[in-house]
Amino acid sequence: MNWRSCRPLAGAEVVSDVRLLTAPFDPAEELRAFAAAHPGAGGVVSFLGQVRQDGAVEALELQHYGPLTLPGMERLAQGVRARWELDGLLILHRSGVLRPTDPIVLVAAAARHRRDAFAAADFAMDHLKAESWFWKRELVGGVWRWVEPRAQDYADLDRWV
Amino acid sequence: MNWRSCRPLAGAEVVSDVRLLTAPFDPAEELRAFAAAHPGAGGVVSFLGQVRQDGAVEALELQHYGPLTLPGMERLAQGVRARWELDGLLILHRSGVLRPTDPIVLVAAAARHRRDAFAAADFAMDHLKAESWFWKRELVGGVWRWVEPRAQDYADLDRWV
Amino acid sequence: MAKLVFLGRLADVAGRSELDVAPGPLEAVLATLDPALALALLDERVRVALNGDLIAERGVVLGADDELAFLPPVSGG
Amino acid sequence: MAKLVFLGRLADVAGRSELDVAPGPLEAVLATLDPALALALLDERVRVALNGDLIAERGVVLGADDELAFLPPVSGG
Repeated sequence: MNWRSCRPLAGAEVVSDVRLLTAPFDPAEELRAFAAAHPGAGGVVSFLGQVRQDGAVEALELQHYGPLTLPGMERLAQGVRARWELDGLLILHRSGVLRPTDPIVLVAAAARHRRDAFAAADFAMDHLKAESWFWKRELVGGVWRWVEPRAQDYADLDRWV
Repeated sequence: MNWRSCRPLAGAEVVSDVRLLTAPFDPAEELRAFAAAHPGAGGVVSFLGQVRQDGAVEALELQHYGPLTLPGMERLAQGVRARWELDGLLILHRSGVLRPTDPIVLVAAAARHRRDAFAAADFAMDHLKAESWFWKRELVGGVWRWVEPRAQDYADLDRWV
Repeated sequence: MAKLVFLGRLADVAGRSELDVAPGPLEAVLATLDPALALALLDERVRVALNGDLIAERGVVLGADDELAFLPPVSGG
Repeated sequence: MAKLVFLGRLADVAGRSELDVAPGPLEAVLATLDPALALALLDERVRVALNGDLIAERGVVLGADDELAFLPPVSGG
């Protein structure tokens, strides 16, 4: 089951594509479709986060809370759109159990001006990491353990204040 | 004919993939392969530049100069690798005649730390735009006209000094 | 019945992700729980959402169809 | 023969992208060209590469197999 949000902003022709996914997705195909959907944008910046294959973590589980998680991602998207002039914005985030090399998150921003696209994707990632309603645990040596928030994630947020 | 450069840095296990392409390429498949080639990297930042479909520009031609263009891209890649800790770096740039929506340039940086990947891709794009040996002309209303360098491109470079 | 929802490590402490409880003041509801769980829920870093809306004040009285979620610090992406 | 290479808009001015010329001092070579082209090549924003290496000094003497490229400001990506 996937929750999808495709709502146009008031006065804008374009929409943000924000989805909370509970099944694997294909970032390459998502990016292909996103770039094709915004032919007037000269540039597309993307961030792909994938489960690191480091030999130690056997699996990763992301939990979300239905009433908060997707609505929070949608509010983030609106904030990004209000702050930079974009042709399009894509925010995809997995929930559930993931294996090494599985994609976790894909953010992409399409814009006429390169700087806007870079800043928007960077900002969206910092806020997704530090503020979105996901809880993560890792399976290491057959034992699940919860991942604590990192101080770096909060420091990243401070760059935008 | 495509020129490819895949040379390992001294002491590094990983290589930079730097190519000057004279035929169309598929950015989605390139990104898929790049992300798969770096399973230990948690994050991949990419920039895709495509010929804008704005109704006015019918075609775009990029010229390069063989003895300078690819060697310059390779030096840029080495500079990026020296400045940030990356698992991988991809720099693809088209030459030749392109049509609206055709991909022009794809830069991708894979890193353990998200900030490194964002900064490396951003830096690489600024320097590709302002310093790499390409000359661009546009076909508008059936007439080719050369594109002059933009002051913004030089301003972007100054951010890194 | 009202419902408590436990996210992240709180679900481990509770041994479950949801728990039906009798309606009433939250204080009284917590008093019926295992003390270790009640203590974890009262951690000041744990935020609380009533029926999907974050609330700042914990002096809430749970009605029969209310859902109260306990949200430890996030660690997403 | 030595070879001159014209990049970007300089190829339009020259009406061609390459031109074979007799070896000799660059100054003498330029004197044999159309004056409008020679003027465009002397623009201070135009950089020069001899056999693939950028050179700062234009007082070069072209040998029989030399390739001299004239590079206007770039406008890539």
